[in-house]
This record gives sequence, structure tokens and C-alpha cells, in this order.
Amino acid sequence: MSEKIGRDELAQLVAKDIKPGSFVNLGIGQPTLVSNYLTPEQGITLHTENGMLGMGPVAQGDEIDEDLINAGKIPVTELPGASYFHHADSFAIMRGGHLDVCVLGAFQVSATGDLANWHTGAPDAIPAVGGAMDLATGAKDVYVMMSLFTKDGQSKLVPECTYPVTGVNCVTRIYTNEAVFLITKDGVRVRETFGTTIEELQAKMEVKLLPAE
Amino acid sequence: MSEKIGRDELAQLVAKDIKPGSFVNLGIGQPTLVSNYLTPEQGITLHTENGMLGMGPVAQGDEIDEDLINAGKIPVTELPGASYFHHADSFAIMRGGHLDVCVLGAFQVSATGDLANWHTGAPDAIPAVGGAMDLATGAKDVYVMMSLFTKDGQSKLVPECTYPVTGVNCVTRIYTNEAVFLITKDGVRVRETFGTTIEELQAKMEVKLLPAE
Amino acid sequence: MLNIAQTAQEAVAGVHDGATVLIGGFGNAGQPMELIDALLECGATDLTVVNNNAGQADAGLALLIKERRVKKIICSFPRQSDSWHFDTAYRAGEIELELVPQGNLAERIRAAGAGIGGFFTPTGYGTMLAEGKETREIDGRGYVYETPIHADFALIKALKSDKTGNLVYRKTARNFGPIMAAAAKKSIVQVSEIVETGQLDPEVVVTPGIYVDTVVKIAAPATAAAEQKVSK
Amino acid sequence: MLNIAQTAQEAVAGVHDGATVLIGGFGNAGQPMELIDALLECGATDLTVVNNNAGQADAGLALLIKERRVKKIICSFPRQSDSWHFDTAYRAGEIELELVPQGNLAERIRAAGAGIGGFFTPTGYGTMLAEGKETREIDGRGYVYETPIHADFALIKALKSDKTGNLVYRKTARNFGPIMAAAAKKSIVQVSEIVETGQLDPEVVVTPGIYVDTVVKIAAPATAAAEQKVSK
Repeated sequence: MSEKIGRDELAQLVAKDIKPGSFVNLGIGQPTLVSNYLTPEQGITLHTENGMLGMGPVAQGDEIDEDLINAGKIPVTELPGASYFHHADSFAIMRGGHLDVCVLGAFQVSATGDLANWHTGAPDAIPAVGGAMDLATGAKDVYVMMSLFTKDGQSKLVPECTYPVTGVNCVTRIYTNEAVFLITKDGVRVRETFGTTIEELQAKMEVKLLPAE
Repeated sequence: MSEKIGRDELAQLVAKDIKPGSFVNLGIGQPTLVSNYLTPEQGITLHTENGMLGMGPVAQGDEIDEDLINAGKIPVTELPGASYFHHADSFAIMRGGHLDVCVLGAFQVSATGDLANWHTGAPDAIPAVGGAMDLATGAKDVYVMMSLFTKDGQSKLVPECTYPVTGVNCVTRIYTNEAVFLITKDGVRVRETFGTTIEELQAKMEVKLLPAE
Repeated sequence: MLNIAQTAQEAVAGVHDGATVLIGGFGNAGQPMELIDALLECGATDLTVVNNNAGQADAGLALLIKERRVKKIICSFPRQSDSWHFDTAYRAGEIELELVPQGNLAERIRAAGAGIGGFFTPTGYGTMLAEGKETREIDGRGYVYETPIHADFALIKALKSDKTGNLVYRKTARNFGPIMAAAAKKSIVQVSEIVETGQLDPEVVVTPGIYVDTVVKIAAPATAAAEQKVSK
Repeated sequence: MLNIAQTAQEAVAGVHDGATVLIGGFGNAGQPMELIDALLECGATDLTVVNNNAGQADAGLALLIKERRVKKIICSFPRQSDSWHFDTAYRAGEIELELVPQGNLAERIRAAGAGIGGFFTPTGYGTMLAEGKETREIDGRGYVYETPIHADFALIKALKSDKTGNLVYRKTARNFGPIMAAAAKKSIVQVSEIVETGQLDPEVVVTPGIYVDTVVKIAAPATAAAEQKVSK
């Protein structure tokens, strides 16, 4: 693809990349957009860590039910084939490696797949972690969605995270507005770029980029 | 009581001693007799470790259901207020200390409440433990029911178990055909005797016996 | 035997100063709001509270914190846009925070109820939240040692109880309820309905009555009120 | 996606030599007899089997052991009046036995499914079955370190499945089913009925479909046959 890509197009791309029949957890924020592009044919089942598989779209009007919310505390709906369970069972699903894919936002990702997305590291910040660390360590594949560069042009894909990490060696793929990166044993591969080239990206990043295989 | 006591009378005594509203697990064998003497007024709930609270009497005739058995694999019945759960949840009830009383048979009990009831120690025996160790460590009170002496006159209440132990410091009370013993911090107290005296018993036992308080 | 309390005040009357109290709920779902309000009224102080969050807006747990009745909170996500009472108490050094990843929080509560002395979890390994904790490499992966969270009381909300304390929940309001009921010495449960024993199908009971000490019926709020709460 | 097999043979066809196989059931309740028979037929050998017992009489698991297809069994109670095939194999040194207290067996299976690397349990502390194991004193009490039992396959029996693999069980036949389904890479389930997705109430699903790979419908035996089995 040679065009720049927007948040919705990126979400669409992630959605298309998820294998049919997968069990998926979508983190709060940008990853939530992915649900808009999952098709019924894919037969994807969404997990929400507050105790449900088979989560449906955000509830509207009369559908709103205080007892049926997602991890972002937004009222949602229930699809046929749904099930409810308590918090320990729900996190057992995550920690036990039963989710195929988890899609998360990030402050930074390291070249070896360390994820930083829970704490800015600011000394006066009140820390809060929620389910971020469980999501990072739990799924078979952890996809990150983020802009590749900060507002002042720093790459968020870094040799080593400078923010406090959420999990180590956990991210397998990074979807950004500039390119899709795969974290492999050989290093970071660029699967595709959007309106840029691997050489242009390399010039702005410390992490060594490898071409797609 | 100055008369000798039979197995059924002993079971009746144990039943009477269990506090109203208790949750109880009765081991296989002699302890099972206790269920015959629990009264509805006591409101005792029976647990069976293969996944049920609210177990009723042994099933008869048409009540027999292959899917409803107790830990001894005997068909049983379900009482109002029953619930089913899986094996990990069932043993969590035991290990977590939620049962008030567990009644078990024994080869030997030590003066400090060590229990031996799973293995004769014979070198050619095929070992089998089942839920014995979980029962021994799990309940708030572990009552043992046994004959006090072996056929050749050896006391089964001993200074230290010579059989392999099932659990350490777990037994709190021993119901035998000769006397009821309490395992206390001070030592072994004789709560009551049946057709014998504490002096007569002491003459036949190594364990030092203390009178009832 | 199950204690059926007539009011939320009566239900929480035994909560003593210095108690560790598990409080159920995730967002408003499963939050035992009336029991928390009663706890506020009853005056118990110096509490250690375990909840997913650290109170929101000017209600429930947030008010307990505002009144400085909570000396320590164990939670996964204290920082929210409307957690101003916690923020103030925390910045003033007037509340201790133990921050625990949500899944470790759930598993530690589960471990307490299940009699597990401690366990190794991959969650948090290599992070700030594992600093100072025992770690172990198991099959090539890093794990952190975590310990059970035992408690004196649990305040939770369920849909129905029977008269032996068997509970069923509703949708994602189940969340922490079942594991908290098992982890506490005394579990206090608000329900929308108390039915006769025998009216709950034994196959669908989620929390067996062995884990429940006190229930109190609190009428469900009208739908309008429920919607208003959600929209906050 | 759920694989709906037409026969028990098809359901177990993927079980390979050397596999670790969890087999559900406690007594006849929840025992996936037809799947075990199919496993016998399919020829897979050198198996490690996890079950509460070690086979009874001349059926199911006992025949797998008789045919020397099981190199190791992990169980809590191998010695029964009719476990003669196990007895013979064991005394001949032709089967390895790992004896585990029943609650530790259940918790180790649960740990595998829940991603716990290991845990401390009070059960077995101070006994022969803890010899050589790591121990730890926690709050004045002795605990033994136990590790998860991961498996390649689980063969279990449930009452109903929907077409996404959500399961419900029946009475004490639930036993090891839910934890085994979660602990195995591939779970193979025999059910009495397969219903359309949406026909199971989400509140009463015991095993969510995420844990189930293959289901096969096996007609329930007639009542007379069931009674005969029980009376054995």
C-alpha cells in the first residue's frame, strides 16, 4: 500500500488479519475500533475481562443494561453463544493462553516485543494498571496499534522501552499509521508500509528494520 | 456412659456432637453411618468431594442415577438447596477450610493429631490415596472414628504413627468403642469412656491420658 | 446457618475497626452500593479495602475514602477521571495503595478461598509491580510469586439467594462476587430476591451457600435510575 | 471453530503416540466411555493418562492399560477391587504411576488451564507423597509445591454442547470435565445432545466454548443399561 492510512483503515486491516474462529480481546481505546470491521463470516468471539465471552456491539437505547458492560465500563450487548464467568475464571482464560489475539494500545514497544502502555513513569503520577499486564502476558498473539511517532517525531518502536514496561517479549506485531511491523526471532521486520518506504522509516528510527520475508 | 458402645451408637454420638448448621464431609466406611443419625432440625449440609453440597441419603430403586454418586461411588440423592461444582471447586471448599467437620476412619492417630489412614506401609502394597489427604488437611475439625485397639490388643492411638501419615496435626477428636478422646494443646484428654475407666485404658496405652476438663 | 438481615445496616453491623473488607463490583455492575452506604453509616474505620477501583465520584467507596475510613486499598485501577477523593487522600499520604494487576488480584482472592498458600503467575514479571518479589523461571518463562488475599468480610451483590445462601448472579455483575464470597471469613450479600430453598436449580448455583453468611434483600432500582447511573 | 465429529473414532483420530491425555469421570459419572473405546481402537500408544483412577474391570481405561498403551498414569486412586489390569501391569513394572492426592490432582489440572506456573498446597505436607518436593512454611503451616499438569488432549463427557462448544454437565458427572477441558491443547467432548448456538442460557454455561475443540454426539444409554453399569 502506498497511501497513508487512517485509524479506521488500520482497524480494518487488523480485523482482516485476525484468523476466522479466533477468540480475541480488544483493549480500550484505538483497538476497540477493530470490532467495527469484524465480519460475521469470520466467526470471531470477543472476550471482555470482566467476565464474558461472546460480547456484542455497544448497547444502544433500550439495550443499555447496568449489569452488562465491557472492561471500559461501557454498556454492551450479548451475542448468541455468549457465556458469563467470574473474574478468576476470566483471567484464567487470558493467563492460560487461550485467547488467540489481544489488541492493545501502547506508549512504546521494544525491538524484542517489550510493551509499555500502563504508566508514563512521571514521578507524581498515580499508578493504575487494570488488566493491562494480564492482557500483555496472556494471549497467543499480542498486536499493538499505535501511531509510530510521537508528536515531536520520536519513534515509539524503540531499542529498549524507557517507560515502565507492562510485559516483556510479548508483542508479536505492531500496526501503525506508517507501517506494520512483525517482531521475529531475527529482529523487527517491516511487513508493509503506508505512503513511505522502509528506508525513509529507518532514517527516523534507531531500531534496525528488516524487510518482509 | 458406663456401657460398651457399638458402631451405630458411636455414629449416633458423633451425629449429636455436630453443631447445627454445619457443613460436613463423611469419609467412606464407618463415618458414613453418621448420616443415619443426623436430624433435619440440625440443618447439616453434607459435602461429597466429587462435586456436590446438599447430598441426600443413598438412592433406592428408581432414584438410582449414574450421574449422581458420592465419593464412594454409591448412588445418592439430592436435597433441596443442593449445588454442583467441578472437582477443583470442590477441593477448594475442603482445602480452603470451609467445611466445619470431616469424619474419617483411621489405622492410627498420634497424640499430636497426626492421622494415618491411607497406606499400610506394606512394601508390596499398591498405594492409593484418593481424597484422604485433602480431607485430613481441609476441615476445621477432623473427627476420627475407629476401634481403639487392634485385634491383637495394640492401641491405635499412639505416641507417633508407625504407618505412613495422611496429615500432620490435623485430628481434633477421636471417637472409639472404648472412649472419646480430644487432642488438645495440653495433650490427649479423655472426654468420656464406655464400659471402662481412664485408668484401665491408660494401663493398655503408651499415650499419656489426661482427664476431661 | 444463613442470617437473613432485614436492612443493609443490620447486615454490616459486625464489621469492626481494622477489618479487611473485600468489596465486589466492576464499575456499577455487581457493586453492593447499599451495603457500602451502610458501612459508611456504621462507622467502622481503619479498614483495608479490596476492590478493583478506588472509588468514583461522590458515592460509595469514594465517600469511605473521603471520610478517611480506609487506611489501605488493594486494587488494580485507582486512577479514574472521577476518583478525586482517592487522589486527594493518596497525595496527602493518608491512604496506602497496593497496586495489583487485575488478574493477579482475582487469583490472589481465589487462592485465599481455595486454601492455596501462594502461586507463581506470569503477569507482572519484569515490571515495576514485581520489584522486590520472588521470581522463578518455569519452562523458560518468568513468573512472580503472589500470595493470597484473606479477608474478614466480603460485601457483594448477587441477583438471588435461596434460604441456604446459594447465589446466582446476573451477566457481568458476577465479576468478583464468587471469589470474594469464598475468600472472606464472613460474606455479606445484597440480593434483589430471596427465594425458598429448593427453588434454585442445583446445576446453576454459582456460589454455594457454604460461602455465604448474611443476605439482605435490597429492591432493584427502577430502570430510569439504573440508566442514570450508567450514563454517569 | 468447533469441530463436530460424526463418530467417536473421528473425534479421537488426532491423538498421537506419546500424547498426554486427560480422561474425565469419577466412577461412571462423567466417564467418556465411547471416546475411550475409540482411543483403544485408534491404536495410539505410549500414552500418559491422567484420570482419578487406573481403570476398572474389563472396560475403557482398564483395557488401554491391559494392551500396554499407557506408559504412565497420573491418578489419585489406582487400587480398586477390580483394577486387576493396572495391578498386573504395575507389578510387572510395565506402567509408571504418579500418585497424587485428589485435590492436588484437580488443582494441578486447574493450574495448567489457568496459566499458573506452580502453587503451594497444604495437602500432602509431611507425608510420603511430598518426599523430595519443595516445601514452605506459610503463616505457621506447612505447604508443598505442586506444578501444573498440561496435556495434549482431554477426553470428557458433558450433557449438552451448543455449536460453539459451550458445555453444560449433569449432576456429579461434572467432576473433572471443566478443568480438564481448560488444561488440554485439544479438548474432545462426548455429549448427549448438540443444540443450536443461542439455546444455552449464557448464565448457566459451565465450560465456555473457547476450551472445546471437538464434540461428538453419543446417544445416552437406555436407563436399564445405565442401572446395570451402576450396579457393577
